[in-house]
Amino acid sequence: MPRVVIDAEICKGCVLCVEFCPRDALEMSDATNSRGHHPAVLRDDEKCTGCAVCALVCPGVCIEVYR
Amino acid sequence: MPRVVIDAEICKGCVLCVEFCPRDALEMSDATNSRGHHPAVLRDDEKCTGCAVCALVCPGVCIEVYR
Amino acid sequence: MAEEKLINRYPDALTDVEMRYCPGCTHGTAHRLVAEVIDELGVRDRTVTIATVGCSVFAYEYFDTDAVQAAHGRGPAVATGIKRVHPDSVVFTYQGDGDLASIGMGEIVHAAARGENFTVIFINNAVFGMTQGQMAPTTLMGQKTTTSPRGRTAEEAGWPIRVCELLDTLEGPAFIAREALSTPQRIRSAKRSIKRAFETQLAGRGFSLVELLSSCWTWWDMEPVEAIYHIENTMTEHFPLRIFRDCLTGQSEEVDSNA
Amino acid sequence: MAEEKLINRYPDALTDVEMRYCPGCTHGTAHRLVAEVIDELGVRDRTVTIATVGCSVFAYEYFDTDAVQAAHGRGPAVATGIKRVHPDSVVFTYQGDGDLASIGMGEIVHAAARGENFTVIFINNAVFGMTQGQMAPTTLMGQKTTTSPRGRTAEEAGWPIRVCELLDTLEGPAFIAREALSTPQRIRSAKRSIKRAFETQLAGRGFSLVELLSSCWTWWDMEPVEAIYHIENTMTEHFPLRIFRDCLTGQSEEVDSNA
Amino acid sequence: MREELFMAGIGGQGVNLAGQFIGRAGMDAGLNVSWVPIYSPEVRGGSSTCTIVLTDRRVASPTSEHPTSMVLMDPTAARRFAANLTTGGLLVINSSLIEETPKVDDCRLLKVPANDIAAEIGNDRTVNMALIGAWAAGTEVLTAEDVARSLREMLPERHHVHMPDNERALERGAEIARETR
Amino acid sequence: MREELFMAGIGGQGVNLAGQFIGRAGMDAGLNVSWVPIYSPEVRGGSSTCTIVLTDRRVASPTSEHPTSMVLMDPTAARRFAANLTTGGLLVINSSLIEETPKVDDCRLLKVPANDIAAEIGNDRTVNMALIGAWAAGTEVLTAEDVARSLREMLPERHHVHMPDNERALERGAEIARETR
Amino acid sequence: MSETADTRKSVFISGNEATAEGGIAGGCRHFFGYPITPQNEIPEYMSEHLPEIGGVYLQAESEVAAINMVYGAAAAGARVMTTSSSPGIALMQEGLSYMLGSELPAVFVNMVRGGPGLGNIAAAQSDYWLATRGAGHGDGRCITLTPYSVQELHDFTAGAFEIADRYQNIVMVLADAILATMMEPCELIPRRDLPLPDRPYAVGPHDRSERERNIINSLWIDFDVMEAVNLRIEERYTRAGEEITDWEEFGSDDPQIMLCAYGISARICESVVMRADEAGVRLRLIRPRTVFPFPTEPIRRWAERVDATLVVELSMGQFVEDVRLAVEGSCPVELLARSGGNMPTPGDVLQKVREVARHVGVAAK
Amino acid sequence: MSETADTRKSVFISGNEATAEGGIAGGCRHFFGYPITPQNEIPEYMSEHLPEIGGVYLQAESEVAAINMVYGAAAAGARVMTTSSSPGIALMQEGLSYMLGSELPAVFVNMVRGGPGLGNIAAAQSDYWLATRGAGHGDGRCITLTPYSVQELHDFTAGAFEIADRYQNIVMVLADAILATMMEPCELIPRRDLPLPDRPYAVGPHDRSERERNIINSLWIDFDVMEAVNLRIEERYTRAGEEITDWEEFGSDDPQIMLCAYGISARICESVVMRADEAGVRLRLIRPRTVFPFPTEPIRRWAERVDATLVVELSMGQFVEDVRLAVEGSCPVELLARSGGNMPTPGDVLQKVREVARHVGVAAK
Ligand SMILES: Cc1ncc(C[n+]2csc(CCOP(=O)(O)OP(=O)(O)O)c2C)c(N)n1
Ligand SMILES: Cc1ncc(C[n+]2csc(CCOP(=O)(O)OP(=O)(O)O)c2C)c(N)n1
Ligand code: SF4
Ligand code: SF4
Ligand code: SF4
Ligand code: SF4
Ligand code: SF4
Ligand code: SF4
Ligand SMILES: [Mg+2]
Ligand SMILES: [Mg+2]
Repeated sequence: MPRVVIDAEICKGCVLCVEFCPRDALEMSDATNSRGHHPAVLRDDEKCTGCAVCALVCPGVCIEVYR
Repeated sequence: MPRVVIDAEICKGCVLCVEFCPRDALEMSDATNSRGHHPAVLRDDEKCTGCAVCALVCPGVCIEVYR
Repeated sequence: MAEEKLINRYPDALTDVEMRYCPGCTHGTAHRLVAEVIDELGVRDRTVTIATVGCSVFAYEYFDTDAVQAAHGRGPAVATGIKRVHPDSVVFTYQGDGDLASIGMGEIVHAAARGENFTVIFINNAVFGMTQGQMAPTTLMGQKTTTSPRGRTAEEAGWPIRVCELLDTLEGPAFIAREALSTPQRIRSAKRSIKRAFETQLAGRGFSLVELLSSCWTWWDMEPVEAIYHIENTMTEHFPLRIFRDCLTGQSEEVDSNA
Repeated sequence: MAEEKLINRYPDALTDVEMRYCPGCTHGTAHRLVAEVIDELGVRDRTVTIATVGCSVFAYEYFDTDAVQAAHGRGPAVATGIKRVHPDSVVFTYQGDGDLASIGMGEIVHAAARGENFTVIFINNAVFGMTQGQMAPTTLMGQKTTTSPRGRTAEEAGWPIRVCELLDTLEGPAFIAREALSTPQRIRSAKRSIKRAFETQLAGRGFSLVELLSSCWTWWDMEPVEAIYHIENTMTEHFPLRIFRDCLTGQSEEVDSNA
Repeated sequence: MREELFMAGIGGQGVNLAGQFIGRAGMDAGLNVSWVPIYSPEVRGGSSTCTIVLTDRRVASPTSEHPTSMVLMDPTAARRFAANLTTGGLLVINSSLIEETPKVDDCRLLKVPANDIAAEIGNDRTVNMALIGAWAAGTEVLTAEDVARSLREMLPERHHVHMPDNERALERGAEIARETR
Repeated sequence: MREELFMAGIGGQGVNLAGQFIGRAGMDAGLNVSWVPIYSPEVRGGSSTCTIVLTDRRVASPTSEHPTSMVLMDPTAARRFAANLTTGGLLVINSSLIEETPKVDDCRLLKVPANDIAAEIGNDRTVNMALIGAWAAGTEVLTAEDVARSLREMLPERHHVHMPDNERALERGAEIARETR
Repeated sequence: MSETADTRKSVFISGNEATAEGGIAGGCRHFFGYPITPQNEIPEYMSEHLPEIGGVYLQAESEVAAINMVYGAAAAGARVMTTSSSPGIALMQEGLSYMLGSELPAVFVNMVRGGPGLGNIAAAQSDYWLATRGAGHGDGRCITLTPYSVQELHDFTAGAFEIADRYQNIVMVLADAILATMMEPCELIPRRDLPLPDRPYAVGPHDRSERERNIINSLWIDFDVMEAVNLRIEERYTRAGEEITDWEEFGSDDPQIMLCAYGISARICESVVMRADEAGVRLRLIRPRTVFPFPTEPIRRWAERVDATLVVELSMGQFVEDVRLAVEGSCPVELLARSGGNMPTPGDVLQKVREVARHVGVAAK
Repeated sequence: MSETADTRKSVFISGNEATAEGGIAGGCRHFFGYPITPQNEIPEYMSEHLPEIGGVYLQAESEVAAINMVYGAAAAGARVMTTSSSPGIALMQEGLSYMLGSELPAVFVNMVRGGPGLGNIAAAQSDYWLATRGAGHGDGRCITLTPYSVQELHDFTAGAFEIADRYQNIVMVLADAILATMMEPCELIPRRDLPLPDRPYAVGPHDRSERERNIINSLWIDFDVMEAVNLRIEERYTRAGEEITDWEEFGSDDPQIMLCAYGISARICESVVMRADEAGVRLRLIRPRTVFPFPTEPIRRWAERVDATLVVELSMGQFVEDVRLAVEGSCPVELLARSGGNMPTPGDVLQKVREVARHVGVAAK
């Protein structure tokens, strides 16, 4: 099953991946990483198609997409 | 009668006026001025129409045209 | 079911140094695209990055290539020096709008006119990011910046410069395109142009430049996502997206963002 | 028969200092045209001439106006400084192709982009005259100069820059024209454009520039008359004569040299 | 009298602003004062530190080798800077974020759960106020009221709605200092 | 031995080139030499001067306050410079153009009708040669042949057709010097 | 360079803002500049405030353009200034030389940062030569003021315009990244409409029918004319030396060691003098407030009475040369040099004082 | 800096051409420059000859571009040079600072002309500070060679490349308009294919698979790293002082007055020494052939033995400061300064010698 791995330590919580995920599969976590950012997380495994749009728009280069 | 007055001391002998006079009324003098240039002179009073083309093309600003 | 496969490898041409950009700043996106292109063309080991002065000043830490840090605006002159010594190196400058279009206008125009065989990645975010958000030569009319606190007016500061259009009047450039780092489609298109630009260089055809409309939400005083829509909806109006020149195809065309 | 009348008065706006140009150098013609325009517009007493660096460096001695001698290439910046202090002054820069298009590229583009309200007289003679005939950014392909002894090649030095076309991509300029100081007709046309440029400034409409294709027979290694035909027959091929923009008429048109 | 206060935290925690309030308050109290920031190259994020000198003589050097007091707002700051405190100095730490109390011999330690206080007050931006409230009461160079007054002077009118929150935070910090004494 | 030769004329008269020939000839004759031009700002026209030092010691200063010899090619040069000649020095003037002989006390004067000589030879460009021929014979620092040899070395092959004319002019100048002595 | 305190308003303000407001108080109504850290607040302040009072703020496309706009505005008779930091000032060198050659007044501020090259944005004093020996090619020099506090940044900048006018020369205010960004109380000189002094040389204004035309120029083909310009400028520098040389002294009246330092280093040295007892050495600090003209005399005078001189500067040894030129061998001169953003602490300086004392046989604790 | 004479060809050549050919002999294969009088023959010569031998001549759009092309080429490991005159060198100041900060070698030639501003195109020595104290912002300095003849222009330029390599620093050849345009006999160093020294730091060449990536940079956020760069550079200067300081002495072995001059002024002073009898004063000329590093020791040594020192320079007093720093009060130092293209004649200097003699009580005719 397609899935994405987001490096929560490096993610700066910019929300771009969440905004552009065509399946609305991502959301921002309430947790803070050590730099004080709320990282993005996969909200719904089921929805993700592994289209990698999230990785495409991520300026932090912190998303890996597996398919 | 139209005529042109060329300041022989300032004329640098570039020949432009001679070249562009539509009536072929000018020529270069054999004499040299104090800077060593051969100035232009009116060769043929009769021909000059006072059109001032010579003055128009003269880079030395040394031609006066009377009409 | 097939093996699970990582479909977006972290580019070889990027080091693992974490980029210092603001969250959501599209400088990061631009870096990734350039690195991917370098990987795809297999030229990392002969690439020289020219880092310039702006938020991307540390580009020499991020790109895993040889690199030179150039004085503000002088990247194209430095690139010229390098290329004239090593014509086989793959050289690109990475310049902001302050760097390229303000202080560096002379150098970019002349490198383009000479048809120097290197590639320029031009990040147009309509503002001086690094120095805290002053007006740039590409700042839009009415835009508020820290040095146009009442919004840019023609009377005080004139009109924004369109760099691609300006360079397109020269005979030297072989590839010129303007792309936007806004939507996923635009980003894909941007990568195609970046690749094209590097290919132009590899083919020895001369000067290539890709302008990337980029975000600086920090100084635009917006949220990161809002800034992306600002690029897409507002910036592109003044800065139309277009492949102005492509010596390899001989074409000039509107950017097709759905391809 | 009517009284005999002097029909071409020596311009008030020229001093009686003899110009130091080579015989037949069209710098002299350009000076006279500008001076005549200043006379006709009656603005001599509020005109400031910006002499730049090139054969015309002594322009401050020739024009009977206030004058500032500017560093090489920086005339437009100096003019900007003056105009921002005295908006009612009539300011013009007089710049060669080395001055304006080589070292001064940044300043001219930005002054134009800002739409600074002054006039530029741009003498394009395709060579650095004053410094003994080196290649200029406007030197034609194949042209021999003292620094392109085998003729200009694209490989070594790229292609000549067309300044008017380049500036015409900006929103700031209000008047842009290219004329030639070759035949009597062309010279008349040049004067019309110079006058238009000053009128544009007087109307407060912003940046105006007249490029004048000019001769430098000394470094072209020709006779003065031959050089005039070189302008007419060869230079105009690469540098088409045109009124690129005229904010007062809203027109862009081919130069009509017979009008 | 010469108080050298060093403050450190991460960008966005309001370290510099808090320092400026103290500087201004010092000035209004008739002291000679200076405030010196040290920025990190990152536009956003990164560490943020400043030094405030308050004295009745010349300020002279505006930087400090061994500050007489410190306000440290996050674990990194605590780790990096605490040891520089002068012997017998006052160390104010944000115990909400700094779990491991830095070991500094011979100092007066004030642990202020500043984030908790701010949360209690319901205003995230009062974290720094709780800390400097404690600092003020701890050093007695200025009072919490002095700082509040400078806040009122320096903040633009539109931020005055936050004054009650700020004052509460200052006061809570000051209380902790008094209790600890 | 130290000869300081000053030459002056108007642009285009070949002053500088003639000076260079002398410098080169001096070098070939085993002397220490220098040649220093002074340009005027005009590209064409304007005055043109140079100083040549020929010596068997160090050249040291390559300029000259009171030249030991002078070659002056036009009336302006004669008017402006002649008085600088050192006492007892050699003054060579182009008498074809300089009508009014400059009054210089205690000097050896050589009047060379250089333009006339050149006209005679039928080669306008030999004017300077006639003058330096006279200078050479007048000073005896070099011979006219030395100068002719340096000419041959320095001129591009394609100009060698003019060598006979040049040599005739040099010789005519030298003759005048010998006659005058 | 000072105003009576009672006409002033005291504020807690950064060095950059104090400088900008100082410019306005000094009559500056035209500002041309290009952003560079650590002085960005100055152009920002000017862009906010100058239009309010009928002035002009214009962001130049580069420092090269900025200096030439300043040149134009000065030629036109304006009170004009620009501000920058090290690399930007380096780019202005040709233009500065033109202004000096054309004998035009203007005020420049250099908030020095670490160098060479892009360096960093920390405090440094390594543009001392650039300020005092620089100004591009030729013999012209910048009159150079060295404030050491926010108050002095404000006062010196305001006062610089009058000095520039008096000597028809550039005045350079030389400070550093710490002074630029630090905040201190500052009594502001009230803004006023300063009438422009008569500038008969200026192009543009006045009625041409009542005067000869004006030419601003630095091209002098005639050697004697060019030399006369240089002599005239030199003569002004001599006069400035007599009239505006400025320094402050602090410490023992019977010192064993003289400290010399300017700007931010002088503040560190003040702390050292206040702690002189710790080293058991009597210290006196001579702190130039102008470094061109340089306070040669007081330094020389004290040099003849002390056992040694210690120079403290944030560069590898620039300012120390002027001190040596003043001391001329009257006593040993030693140097404590730090760079790259590093600064000696008062403790470091005290340590060095002990060392110097040892070298010259002065007893120290 | 010298070759055995027998391998050389003697020609009668101008200073500009000798400089250009010196560059080629020194291994220069890349030249970037922008025309400016009085050194136009250098780029012209290079445009003619470099392509013949596989080199690159490129006319930059400005001096600012030229220095940055030089920077790029040096970063890429080339032997590279540029030449200019005063205003052009002023424009290169930021770039010079970058090169010094990045520790890259290159050779610069400044054929100094009259200043400030556009000045004129006559000989001057008023860029002494620009060369020795300049190089823009920060502490970096140019190693500065001062030839005084066409032969030395040739030899020093050729030798400059090796010096630049040895100290990874810019070498500036400082001459003037007269040396540039005058002709003298010159023994040319034969052109050879000089192998480039290994440049492990260079970008572009070498196989990346066999090395770490190379970064050329002058940005150092960390204070200690930046300070370490400055200390490293300073250490090289100290080493250069020991290894390459160069000067020539001429005249009496028991002098009463020491003359100090460099370049064209030193030639005038040579004439003066040759005519010393006229003044009845024993003279010795110390002529630095490097001014950074400066021959402090010999000057100091003689200063302790003479009654006075006379400095002759074509500027208002720049070089004299280095002499004073060397002399450190051991004897009075006087200055004969001319400018704007004017030069003192040997007679003028002799007159001044008499004056100085009178000031210090030395009998003179
Ligand atoms: C000569 C010089 N002038 C000014 C600066 C200051 N400076 C650094 S970055 C910058 C502008 C950066 O803007 P831009 O190129 O648009 O890059 P961005 O940060 O927006 O990506 C300026 C003016 C400098 N470093 N050097
Ligand atoms: C900073 C600087 N660089 C170079 C020069 C030398 N220089 C004087 S004029 C000139 C070029 C002139 O060419 P152009 O502008 O085309 O004028 P023209 O003489 O052809 O009319 C140059 C390079 C200078 N004076 N200043
Ligand atoms: S891979 Fe596609 S669907 Fe999955 S999270 Fe990313 S953007 Fe959404
Ligand atoms: S786009 Fe990247 S950096 Fe931004 S929130 Fe998503 S994962 Fe984080
Ligand atoms: S006025 Fe006309 S016709 Fe007469 S000479 Fe001049 S050009 Fe010829
Ligand atoms: S055009 Fe003028 S300068 Fe030329 S020859 Fe005729 S009159 Fe003389
Ligand atoms: S300031 Fe702007 S350009 Fe710079 S990193 Fe932040 S968002 Fe990006
Ligand atoms: S050199 Fe050329 S441009 Fe200059 S005056 Fe002579 S002809 Fe005219
Ligand atoms: Mg930008
Ligand atoms: Mg030209």
